[in-house]
Amino acid sequence: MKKLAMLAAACICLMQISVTGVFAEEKTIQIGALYPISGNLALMGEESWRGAEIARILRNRQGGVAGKQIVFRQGDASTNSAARSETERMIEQDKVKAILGTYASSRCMVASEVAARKDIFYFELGAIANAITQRGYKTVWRTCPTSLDFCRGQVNFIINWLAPTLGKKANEIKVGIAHEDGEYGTSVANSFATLAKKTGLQIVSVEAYSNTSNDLSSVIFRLRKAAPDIVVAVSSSQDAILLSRQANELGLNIPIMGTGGGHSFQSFADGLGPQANGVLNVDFTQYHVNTKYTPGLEEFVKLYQETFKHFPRAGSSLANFMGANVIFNILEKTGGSFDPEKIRKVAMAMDIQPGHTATGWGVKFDKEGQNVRAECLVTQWRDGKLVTVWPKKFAVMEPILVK
Amino acid sequence: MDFYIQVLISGLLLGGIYALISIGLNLIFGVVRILNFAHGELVMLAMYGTFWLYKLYDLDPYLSLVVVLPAMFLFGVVLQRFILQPVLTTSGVMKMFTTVGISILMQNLALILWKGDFRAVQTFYSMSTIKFSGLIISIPRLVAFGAALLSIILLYLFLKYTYVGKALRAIVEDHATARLMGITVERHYLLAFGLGALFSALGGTLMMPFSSVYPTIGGPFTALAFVIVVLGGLGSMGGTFLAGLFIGVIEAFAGTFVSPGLKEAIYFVIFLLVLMVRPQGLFGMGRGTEEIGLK
Amino acid sequence: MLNLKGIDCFYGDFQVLRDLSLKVEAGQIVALLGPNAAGKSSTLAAISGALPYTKGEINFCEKPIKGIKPEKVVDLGIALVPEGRKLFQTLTVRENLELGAYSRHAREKRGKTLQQVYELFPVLKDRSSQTAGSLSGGEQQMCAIGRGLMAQPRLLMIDEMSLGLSPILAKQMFTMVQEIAAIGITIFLVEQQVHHTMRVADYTYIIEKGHITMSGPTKEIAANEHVKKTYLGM
Amino acid sequence: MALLTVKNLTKKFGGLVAVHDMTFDIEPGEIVGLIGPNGAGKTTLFNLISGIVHADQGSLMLAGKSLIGMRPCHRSRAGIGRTFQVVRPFDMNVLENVMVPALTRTRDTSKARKAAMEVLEMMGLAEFATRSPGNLTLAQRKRIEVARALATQPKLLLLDEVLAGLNPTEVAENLPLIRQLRDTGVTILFIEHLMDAMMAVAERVLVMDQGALICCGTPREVTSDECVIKAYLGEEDPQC
Amino acid sequence: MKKYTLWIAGGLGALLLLLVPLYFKSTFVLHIYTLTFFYIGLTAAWNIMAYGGNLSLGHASFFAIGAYVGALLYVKLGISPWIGLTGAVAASFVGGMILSMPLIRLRGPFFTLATIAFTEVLRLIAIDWRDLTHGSAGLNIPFDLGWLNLTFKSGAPFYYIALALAVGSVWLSRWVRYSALGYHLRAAASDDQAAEALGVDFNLVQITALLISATLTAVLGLFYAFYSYVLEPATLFSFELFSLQPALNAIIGGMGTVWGPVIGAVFMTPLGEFLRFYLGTIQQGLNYVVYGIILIMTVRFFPGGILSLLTPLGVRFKRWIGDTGDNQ
Repeated sequence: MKKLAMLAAACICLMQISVTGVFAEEKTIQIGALYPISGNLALMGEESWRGAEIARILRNRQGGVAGKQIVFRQGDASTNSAARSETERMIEQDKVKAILGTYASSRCMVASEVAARKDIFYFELGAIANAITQRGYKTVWRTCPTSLDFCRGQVNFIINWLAPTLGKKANEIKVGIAHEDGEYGTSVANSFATLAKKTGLQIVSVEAYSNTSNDLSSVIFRLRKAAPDIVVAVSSSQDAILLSRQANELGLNIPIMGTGGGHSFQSFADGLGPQANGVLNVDFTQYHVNTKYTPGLEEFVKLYQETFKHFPRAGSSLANFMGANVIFNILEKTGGSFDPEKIRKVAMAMDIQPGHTATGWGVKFDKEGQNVRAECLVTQWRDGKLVTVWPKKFAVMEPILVK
Repeated sequence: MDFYIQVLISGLLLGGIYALISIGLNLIFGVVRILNFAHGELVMLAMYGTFWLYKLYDLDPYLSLVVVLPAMFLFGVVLQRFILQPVLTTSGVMKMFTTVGISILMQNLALILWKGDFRAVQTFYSMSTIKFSGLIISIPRLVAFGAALLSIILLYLFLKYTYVGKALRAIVEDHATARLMGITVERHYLLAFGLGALFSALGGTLMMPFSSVYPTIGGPFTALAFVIVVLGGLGSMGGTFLAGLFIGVIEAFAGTFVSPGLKEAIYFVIFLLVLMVRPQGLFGMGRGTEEIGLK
Repeated sequence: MLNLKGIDCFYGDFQVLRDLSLKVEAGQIVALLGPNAAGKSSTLAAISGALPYTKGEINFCEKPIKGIKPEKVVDLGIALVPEGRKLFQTLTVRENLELGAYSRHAREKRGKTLQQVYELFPVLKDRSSQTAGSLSGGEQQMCAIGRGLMAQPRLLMIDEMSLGLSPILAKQMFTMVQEIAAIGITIFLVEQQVHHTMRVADYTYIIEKGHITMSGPTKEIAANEHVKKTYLGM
Repeated sequence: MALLTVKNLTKKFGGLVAVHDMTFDIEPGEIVGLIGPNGAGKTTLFNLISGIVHADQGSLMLAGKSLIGMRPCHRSRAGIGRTFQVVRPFDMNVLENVMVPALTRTRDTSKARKAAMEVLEMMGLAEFATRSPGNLTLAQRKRIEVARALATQPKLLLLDEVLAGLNPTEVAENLPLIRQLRDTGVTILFIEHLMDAMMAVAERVLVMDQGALICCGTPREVTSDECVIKAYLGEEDPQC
Repeated sequence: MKKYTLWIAGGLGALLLLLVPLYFKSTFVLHIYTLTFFYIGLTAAWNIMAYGGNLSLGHASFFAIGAYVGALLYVKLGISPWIGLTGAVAASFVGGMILSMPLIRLRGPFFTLATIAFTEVLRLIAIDWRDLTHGSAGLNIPFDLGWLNLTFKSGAPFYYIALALAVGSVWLSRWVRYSALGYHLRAAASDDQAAEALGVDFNLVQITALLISATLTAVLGLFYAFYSYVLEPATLFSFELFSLQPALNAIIGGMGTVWGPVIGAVFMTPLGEFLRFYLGTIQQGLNYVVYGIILIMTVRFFPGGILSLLTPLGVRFKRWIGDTGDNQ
């Protein structure tokens, strides 16, 4: 018993340490920025954060929001449990009234749940799981496309370009899916299957694999047996390279179409070299795109390079840049107020046609808070560059078929 | 039939690399009696070494062995001398937790230094293959397999015929008596740890032409190496090689004919079964294993 | 040659050696006899550096050897054939012998020494490529002694050589010991086996409860009734 | 009926026959000594009886019940208590050390504590109950070893060199204990090297050499036996 | 008189803990407390096996079993988690029985390896069995408020639940330690052969400890699932969070003692949050670097954990309050 007493005292002391937060200053607008910046999602989490950070820097240079400078309170959602703690901390200690993030869907699910239960705004700029905005929360908004949008982009491309190129009808096209068995891969693969059913594409094989696996030959063998016309790959990181390399090693001569993630990384092309040529990919808007439809992109890239000393590593930063700008615009219109009613009104009234943001996406929120004008573009690796090839208005090159 | 042979070949090639990585773990385990949880991180470090030499100095991965191997040997020696030597007299579990600490440390230092990016090298032979009668064999994988076989033979010869090798075997068996012979046991521990690191480095470097590296790549290798070392028998180099091939082939067949997502589960199940039924390993002798926890 | 003066030695708080003093003169076979747990092996451990002692000093060839590590004591020319032989079971006989010559001065001449050992124990030459674990008890003991000789010691200490050997084999082993002594190697035998030991030893110490209770040229000791009493309580 | 019946018991370790074809009986209430030179197989015999190693051949019966195939813990519960030659106290205080075996007889810790205290008092260790065994003398630790074995309430107590390493006064103090134990109804088989101690308490002595039983009888008979003398002094070609 | 001081101090401490939710309106503070209580429970449960000298690095498996069974029963069949508890206990019991098979033959590091492999197998199955677990996409606990559903708007109810679980686990762990089982476990840990010879059924006590530890962990897992609303294999089977962390807490606090795990969890949980907040945002990964260093240093410089450093203090404290140091 006496030890319990001692412990209680020690306990309280320790907690006070972790609790001493900094309180919000009145002259700034405090927003929580929650991304996984350590752990195994660190790479893309950080890349996503950079996009939002650039938006913040840019906006502050232009005078901030409603005359106030924007300050990010950063949180590290390295694990789901951490996502929860950090959300609680940002809300309680940093007194943020809105949070943006998160890149990874499972982190977002946890964090937005915490925020929603406290009526704190949660703006998702990069996670794509369909479920995020389908839980009936009034304060959860998403600016980026969903996994369904990803698959829509793919299916449209397959039906409208691939099928004619191969001289087949849409219902004759056979698709093989190889996806990492994490939450990202699984959710995209599920969406694809749903969409394929609607459009009559045949799915001949669905292969899930662990993204920490160091050998994917078995995936290749199974795909080889199924002999599809195109392989839709959902890879999170290095597995994208591994898949392409082993496809090549083991003679799988079928075009591969990635789904963001690993297929969008510059490292993908650097690692594969000429072999990367012709690999298709569907993702958020990338950098080699028709800039007429993406005003602000060049400015973003310039500032990114100034700040981080190299070219953006993936389109995620751009998507987060676009999303953060949308939020700033909303807050500008509410006059810096986080009043739920005001925000909701402003957001619902927002109506931006495609081609007027840095990603080319329009902005129009549906009742669930999802931006229905967010869309995914098809890109292709060409000489080490990820160029946009579909839809036509965004395209800077014609797609080619490389087996 | 060709298909099965192709799967078999791919499994064997994979198994060769697995064996190469595991042999280092087995050596460290046999001689120093430490279950090294930071083993995969040694592989990771060597892979980064190879990558940076390629990136900064345009050094071919195979040529970079000249730098990476001695460096990793030295790294292993330093690790043993300054971090593990002081806890050598504590229980096996405590030693194990020290290596867990090393593993956490190395992984996150790598993250700090080199970020989370996955990095790969691109060589002219990365994608080259040999084709005959419908079978395809990747050349860099074949090279890695050959190197694995060669280095295991060399290690065997080293242990069998050199004086130092014999001393190492004597220590594996009974370090107290080895000391009576005048064998400087601690110094041989350094050697064994250095060699263990060297073999994992060899595995890591030879993988670079067809694999990429990132800070958390080591974890699965550690798990894999433990499975292989236990299957092959502690202290048995030949057993480790066979077990490596065995796991490679199991992985290839299970992945192809059961499910790619479950292939790891299958070898972990085999591992558990072996631990239950024949903890001394499928192929090995398992000498002195009571000391560290086998009945 | 070897001189122990007033050694006190503890295992934890238990005193294993009490004020123990003994001398081994060069060229002799000296025996240390005593019942179980009298402190015989501890004496050897103290000499070979494996067991620290709190009091007293040990000199070898007039030089103190306190605090020298076991692996370095071998270099000085003191070899120990441990109780229970402790061969490296999975190594071959030849490898076992070679490892005996690990210390620097012995390593260079190990080819020659190996021939000498083979001459002494021809059976080891026949068995040279077998693993030590496959040898019979007597052969193992020969191998262990051979391994000790490989270190080119000036002093060879043998712990419980006759343990687990049949009387006939034990007798042969003691004869071997005499042959080894004849080459000029000083021998320090630690034994329970009174009869054979006394047959070969030049000088005998009796140890009881960590203390030397009697010493003298073997002939004198042999005649003493106390010896019988020590062993059989008669 | 004999308490312990050993028949043709044999155990080999690799090529070494540690115990060879041993046959003997122990009657209830006896104090039997077991002697033999180093490496004769005495401790292996104890390990065989207590189940730490399993016999290759032969039978072992405790009060008519076969022990073959039983694990050490079950043999202990059947009534075999033993001490180890090298004291092996658990990493806990003296009382707790003795409570461990007492708790195999009852699940109730307060009863076990009481039982353990009784044993400690009998062994003269009561005052050290809360001390750590590491801080006690060897003689005291040897007594803990005996106390622990006693706390299992054994029918047959196997004592492995409980007097070795003690100084003469300590030996003299511990000797009467053995008789005292027997008087509480425990049968005792003990290994001892101190001959005078053995002579003083043993009623019957078994002599082992090279794994075999070479002689059996009263202390006086045994010490005058030619074979025994030869086994000990190593004279040539014993004829037995 | 001195006994009174003791009771008053203890009572005051307990009261303080009970009043925390009233004093701190911040759910973040409550969250840290709640998390700490969960880890006290987990570490105490883990520690029950450590009494017997067996160190598991696979408790995430039992944690996840409890979480999944409870959540699946609730989400798929609408069974209240309070009833689901029995299911969680039963499932983890079966899991414990399976893991006990290698336990009988393995000791030390090899047993630890087996626990890791066991967890990996379960994790991969949970990922692959999409019909049941929804794979990596995970399950959501719907937001239906109510005690029966274990879903609350404020942080206070879970604070009290976690506090009760922590107290319960520590009480159970203390009870085990001073029961016949505890004595036998400690004996087996210190010398299995001697313990067997003294009638301790080594296998039985180790398996019993494993089962107690496993079921307790599963109960904690169930409540954690409802606390964190989202279940997915990557988190629940996480080696770092639920296998390594309890072991780390115990080692740093003082393994194999009743209070070591409590001290370890109380020290490490807020520290982890603190490090992530202050270091993780400065430089990604830096917090784990500090973690690694703490672990290496603990093993090297005070392998007995924090408790061993506090013991001299404790002795003085006992003398001061006149406690004679009996364990009962």
